[in-house]
Amino acid sequence: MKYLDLKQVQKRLNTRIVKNNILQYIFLLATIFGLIVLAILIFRVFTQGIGFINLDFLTGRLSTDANRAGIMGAILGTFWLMVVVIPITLIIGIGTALYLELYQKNGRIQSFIQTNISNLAGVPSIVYGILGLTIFVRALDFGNIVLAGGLTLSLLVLPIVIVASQEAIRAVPQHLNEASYGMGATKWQTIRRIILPAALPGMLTGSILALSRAIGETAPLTVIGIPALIIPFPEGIFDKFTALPMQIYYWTLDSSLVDEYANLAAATIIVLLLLLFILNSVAILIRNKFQQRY
Amino acid sequence: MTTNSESNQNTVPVREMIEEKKKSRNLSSVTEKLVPTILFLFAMISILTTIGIIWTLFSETVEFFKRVSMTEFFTGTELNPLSQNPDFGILPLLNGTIMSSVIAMLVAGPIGIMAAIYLSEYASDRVRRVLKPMLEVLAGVPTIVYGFFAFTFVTPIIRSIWPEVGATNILSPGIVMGIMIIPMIASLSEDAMSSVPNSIREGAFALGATRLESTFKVVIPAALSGIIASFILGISRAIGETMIVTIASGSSKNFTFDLTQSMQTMTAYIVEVAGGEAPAGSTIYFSLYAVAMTLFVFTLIMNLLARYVSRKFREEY
Amino acid sequence: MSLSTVQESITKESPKAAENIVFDTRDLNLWYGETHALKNINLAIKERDITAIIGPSGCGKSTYLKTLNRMVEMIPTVRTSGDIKYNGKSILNKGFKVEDLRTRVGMVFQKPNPFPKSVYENVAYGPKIHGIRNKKILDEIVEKSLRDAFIWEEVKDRLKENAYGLSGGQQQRLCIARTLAIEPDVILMDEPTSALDPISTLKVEELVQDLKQDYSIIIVTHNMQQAARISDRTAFFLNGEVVEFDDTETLFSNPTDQRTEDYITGRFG
Amino acid sequence: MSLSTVQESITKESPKAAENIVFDTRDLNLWYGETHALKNINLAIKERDITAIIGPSGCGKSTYLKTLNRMVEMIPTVRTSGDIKYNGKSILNKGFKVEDLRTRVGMVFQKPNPFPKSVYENVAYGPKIHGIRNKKILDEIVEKSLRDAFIWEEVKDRLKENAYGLSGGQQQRLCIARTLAIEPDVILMDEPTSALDPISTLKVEELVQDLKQDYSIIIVTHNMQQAARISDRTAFFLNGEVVEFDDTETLFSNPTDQRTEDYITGRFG
Amino acid sequence: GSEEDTENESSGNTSADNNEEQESESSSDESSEPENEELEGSVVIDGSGTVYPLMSVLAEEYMLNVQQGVSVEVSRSGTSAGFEKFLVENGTDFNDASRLIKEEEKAKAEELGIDVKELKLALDGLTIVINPENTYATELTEQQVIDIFLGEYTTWSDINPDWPNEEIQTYGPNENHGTYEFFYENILEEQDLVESANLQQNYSTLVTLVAEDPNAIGFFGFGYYDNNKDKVRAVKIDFGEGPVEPSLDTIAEDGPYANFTRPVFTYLNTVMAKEKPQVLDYAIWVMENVNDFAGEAGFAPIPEEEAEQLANDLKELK
Ligand SMILES: Nc1ncnc2c1ncn2[C@@H]1O[C@H](COP(=O)(O)OP(=O)(O)OP(=O)(O)O)[C@@H](O)[C@H]1O
Ligand SMILES: Nc1ncnc2c1ncn2[C@@H]1O[C@H](COP(=O)(O)OP(=O)(O)OP(=O)(O)O)[C@@H](O)[C@H]1O
Ligand SMILES: [Mg+2]
Ligand SMILES: [Mg+2]
Repeated sequence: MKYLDLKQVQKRLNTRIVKNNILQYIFLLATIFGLIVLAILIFRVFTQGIGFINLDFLTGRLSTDANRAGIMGAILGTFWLMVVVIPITLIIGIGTALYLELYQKNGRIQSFIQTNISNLAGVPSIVYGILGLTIFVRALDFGNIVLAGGLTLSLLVLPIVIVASQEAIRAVPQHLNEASYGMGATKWQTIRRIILPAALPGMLTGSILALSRAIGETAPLTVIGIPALIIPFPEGIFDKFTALPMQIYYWTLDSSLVDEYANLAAATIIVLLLLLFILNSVAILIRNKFQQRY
Repeated sequence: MTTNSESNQNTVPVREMIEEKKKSRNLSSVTEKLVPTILFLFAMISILTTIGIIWTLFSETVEFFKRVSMTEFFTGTELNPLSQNPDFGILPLLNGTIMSSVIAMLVAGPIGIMAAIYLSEYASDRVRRVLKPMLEVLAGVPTIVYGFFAFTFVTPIIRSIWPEVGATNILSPGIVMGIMIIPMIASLSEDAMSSVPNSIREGAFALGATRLESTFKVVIPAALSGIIASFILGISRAIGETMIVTIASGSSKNFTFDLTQSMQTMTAYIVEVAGGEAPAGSTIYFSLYAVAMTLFVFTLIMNLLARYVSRKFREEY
Repeated sequence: MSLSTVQESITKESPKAAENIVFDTRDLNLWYGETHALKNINLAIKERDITAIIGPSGCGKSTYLKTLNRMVEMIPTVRTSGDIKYNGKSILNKGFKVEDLRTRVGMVFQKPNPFPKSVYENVAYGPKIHGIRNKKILDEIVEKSLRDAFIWEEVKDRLKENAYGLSGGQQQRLCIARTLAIEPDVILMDEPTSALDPISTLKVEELVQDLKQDYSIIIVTHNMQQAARISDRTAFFLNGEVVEFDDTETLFSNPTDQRTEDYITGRFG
Repeated sequence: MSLSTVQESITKESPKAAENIVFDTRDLNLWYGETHALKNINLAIKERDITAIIGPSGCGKSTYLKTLNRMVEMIPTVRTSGDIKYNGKSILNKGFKVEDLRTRVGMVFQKPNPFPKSVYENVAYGPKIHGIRNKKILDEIVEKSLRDAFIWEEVKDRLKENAYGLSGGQQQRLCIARTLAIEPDVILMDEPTSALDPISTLKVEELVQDLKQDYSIIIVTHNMQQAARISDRTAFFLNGEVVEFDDTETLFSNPTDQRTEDYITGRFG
Repeated sequence: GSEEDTENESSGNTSADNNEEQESESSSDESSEPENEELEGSVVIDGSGTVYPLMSVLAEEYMLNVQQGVSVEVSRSGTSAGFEKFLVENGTDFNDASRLIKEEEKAKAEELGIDVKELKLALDGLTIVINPENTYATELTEQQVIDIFLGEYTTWSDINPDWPNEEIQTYGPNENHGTYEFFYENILEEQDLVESANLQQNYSTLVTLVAEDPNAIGFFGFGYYDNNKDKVRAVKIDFGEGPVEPSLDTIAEDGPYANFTRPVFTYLNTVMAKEKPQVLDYAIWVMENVNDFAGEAGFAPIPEEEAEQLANDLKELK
């Protein structure tokens, strides 16, 4: 009994293959679309700002005079923010993911925390700004120092890190865990030696996206209140500060007062993008080195 | 440790060594008990965050509703917080938020998923390793940059094609927001699709399936929960996006479905009020919290809905 | 892959390179990056025969099988040289439609790999992509295929359940059913019974012998008894080479190569 | 799991419930959610014996084996009743340390499941987690275990390579080596040779018989010849029940139950 | 060019050796020379975004050339938000304001025991701007401006039949800005703006909108016009004595543009000033020098005597 008519199949096959080939190019175009926009954006920013990047600009202090202004203070501010954000989000994020995926057996509690996290991931950054202002700046009386900003940004990106880490843990095949438990390994040993190494690349992907976001985030910092003019460099996480995106924000806003500020903003964007690029490259190198299909 | 002669099978008395070590393994049993507790505390931080947000927003929102009735707030189509006879209807803001998010997702959804398909199913390893990080750069561009990009580049282009579009409008920031969200959807969907085991793809190819067929009929269904999760994050990002809309859509509080018009989103309203001259204790100051609370509840409801959907489609392999 | 770019297509009516030869392999070499996994393979596989491939672990049996439907291309580091003709057409051509080849040449894998879908959808997948939409016909195909794979009785009440709930053996038989559903010309089987119990194994063996009437079957197996029981011809692989290829009876009773004899008598390794 | 909460621990010196009985299973029942997978199992497995478990696909062999080292608990829907005593101690107690149990009771799985680590690290994993850090001792253990699993020659030059580069058969023998590295009392094997070629299979069978001197071995197999060849006692499972459990010779030559006879003569199913 | 160069050099030199030279340059030397003390610590300023350009220039000059050890931080949360941070325990030292302190705010200060000193800094002229393509409406009377923004005219030809029959589009900063408040309260005398008025939060947006719309007419502070003369055109206003163009000269306290002119302030927490010498020193320095910097930031200076008086008041706090 033949159900498949070979001639029909043959005929259809050509359309199927053509469809596949055409869509392949559409998919490629879709991928490239984003890159084209990015190229235009970067081109505009570069042509506007590249002429203003020089050593004085990079290492100089902030100034209201466009000819003198430098962004070392903002670079250091961003640096100290990351010193707070990176360890906190990685430790708490991966910890929470491990707890939810591997320790919490009670489905109700698990699903409660999970719902809570995915909801937090959707809470707009400006709301975190209000939270940070109320809790860190005012209630704990930190003032608008790096620590307050860093903690606020940490809370903001934590859900992203948690969700990505969970996905990565889930992608580790169950039979690897079985093999480890079968050797008499304890839960923590299995996590540390099998699950974490296998899941780390996926965790890094999520963390990269999260940190990129934290570095470029403006809205919560505006709510926390970053001085528009602060000249001394921050020397630690307890100092007041400005950060690169804040500087871009202020300069773009004030470009209607001083035209050159728009160029300074463009130059600062270049620096910020470069910073993100370096950070991403390092992390992606790590990720590619370990990525594995089972 | 003494090594026995060749003839003896047990050159290393592993079993004895393990017994030996076990006695000193009380430490590790402490670890085993301590770890869950520590991890539990970590997990509690996200709960505390939510409590913190609700507590912060709620107390001020209550104050607001003492002055403005819920009915007016939720059904009013007029928002003139500073005029002599202020109106506090949130509908214009809700409308602006929904419009911009829908436009953004119409851009980011299809393009993001297509990019994910390309990267996961069609691109060679080499190409993927180059393209994916490049795409991720898009997500790292500060939103303030996108805002001025929308206002000074995209809007003029749109206006040259479609002259009715205003200098400030919801269409342009919506599109740019979509572009910003593409990498988030592409990257996370690609991760979900990549973790579908290769053996399953092989099964499809062995039946004569084209890549397209194996992708749409096997890989995507298998990765659906991850893909939906990426959409949720994308939508949340669109709803919460502040700077782009603030700059490119202006601050008119229009209640309309006309894409060509300026509209204000909830987030932009918060920025406007928070950075403005509203004295603490005034109704408009409290309205900031009421809008923030609405925004919060809005994302809560949407996430619960999306979670329900994603769980329904979850596949095990 | 070093492939010529001539666009070709196979139809059943095309003239055959050699009478009755379905797969003609000439000087095939294959490398995984640096590893030379197949060395100068020359094999002519007859139509409507059951050809068994035996050999020790790692000798390249799976690799050869996967070359026949070009699944081996999925691994990016693979390079080949030489030629394989399917019904007289070179299949290693770049322009050759692999989808067409794979529709004609079905495959059952070593590890069961059902789709994360329902039992029914697993079997209906092939017919569906080939354009069969009619629900009634699909139902018929699914039932027939599952019956042929001797799994119908076990799953007929759980057709809508996810295939991952089945035991290993059940999963493997489902995968066989899935392949049967597209009614290929040739069926490649990579140790299809290694996860099956003897009863199911016997049934599958019976089935394979049944199918021989309409299909050419190439089966990789570790079980020499199985090879002896069911196959017409047997190839013995060693370190990526074909040591001996002959009628099964001759090969097992009267091997010409010393290594073959050593292997089948278990003296080898 | 319905488990009592008495805290217990096993030491080798503890008095045995019955002389020579290493695993004593009493009225064991097991459910996967609604599926009743094991029904009233009663089995007493002797020390330093090779016990084979045979039966058709889906009859619960793997499930039973995984209950013996409580791996079955990994599936959340599992419930059990009844009792299993290992060296006289009830292992289904909640307070019982599963890690201890699993150190004593090693397991080789149906599908090869090496870690995505180097060959060396795969074998050294067990000793390392149990606290052995000395590089020289680890080297010795790794070499010995790989030799015992008859894979040393094939991998000795690629100890640092990822185990996923090995063929299926090589992977499985690596998994056996990994288990041998912690020198357990009992080794559970779930069709350990189903992915191996006959040569390797024979070697593993020899190895199993060798190991019998020091270890108790429980082996699930589809290959009745194998069960007959190597085991001392054989249990025949059917639909989650033990139909017959006897000396291998008796069971194969003179089965008391009709179903057993039908099965081993291939008349059954 | 050369001026900048010298400035750059002096900004690069922060060592103590340079102190004498800088002090002789700085105009505050008379007051601070006798003590010649090196101050340190921080001065925290928040408040109006309108005042920010002026205050930030002053702060930077002070940090660079007067007291290198002092860090003056200037924020711009807005007048009211700034008062919130000002009127608390351990609040900010100064609050910039584009309006006078309100009664409630005064009451709050008293309650907290904060003695607030009002310092008038400069004058801002509200500028009416149109699109550069608009060559007809370059002169308007005060009443016409009011009527346009109240919606009495819908088209340009309603004002003058010779002008095009095109709809007038009105623009301005939104209710959040002190500029709006001034326009609404002092010029429109609390009558509502026309419904169709396009009110923006962001000045860049506002400037662009006016620059792109040929039928636009808008209002904002002189500083924003001053920097965008190539994009928008200022309307000369006739207050009854002929059209007046807004400029740093006309926006004087009693100048011809006075009707559209408002003062901007900063408020000093005198409790802080007494506790922290750097705060008081900065306050005095600001009042002694503010008129030198007002023009640079787009403001007109206040009368010299008034500034001196305020500086002297401050010195008495010592
Ligand atoms: N993806 C791969 N990358 C590199 N080498 C590979 C890959 N797959 C297989 N090999 C190597 O190629 C050789 C042949 O492998 P193949 O899987 O064909 O053996 P096999 O005969 O099927 O073995 P088994 O009976 O164990 O399945 C082996 O040495 C193996 O290590
Ligand atoms: N995780 C699970 N969830 C639900 N049912 C399961 C699960 N695992 C196994 N089963 C069911 O339990 C029964 C026994 O399965 P088990 O894997 O023990 O069989 P087996 O004898 O090992 O079969 P095979 O020889 O095919 O491996 C089967 O009917 C199977 O469908
Ligand atoms: Mg193989
Ligand atoms: Mg099994």
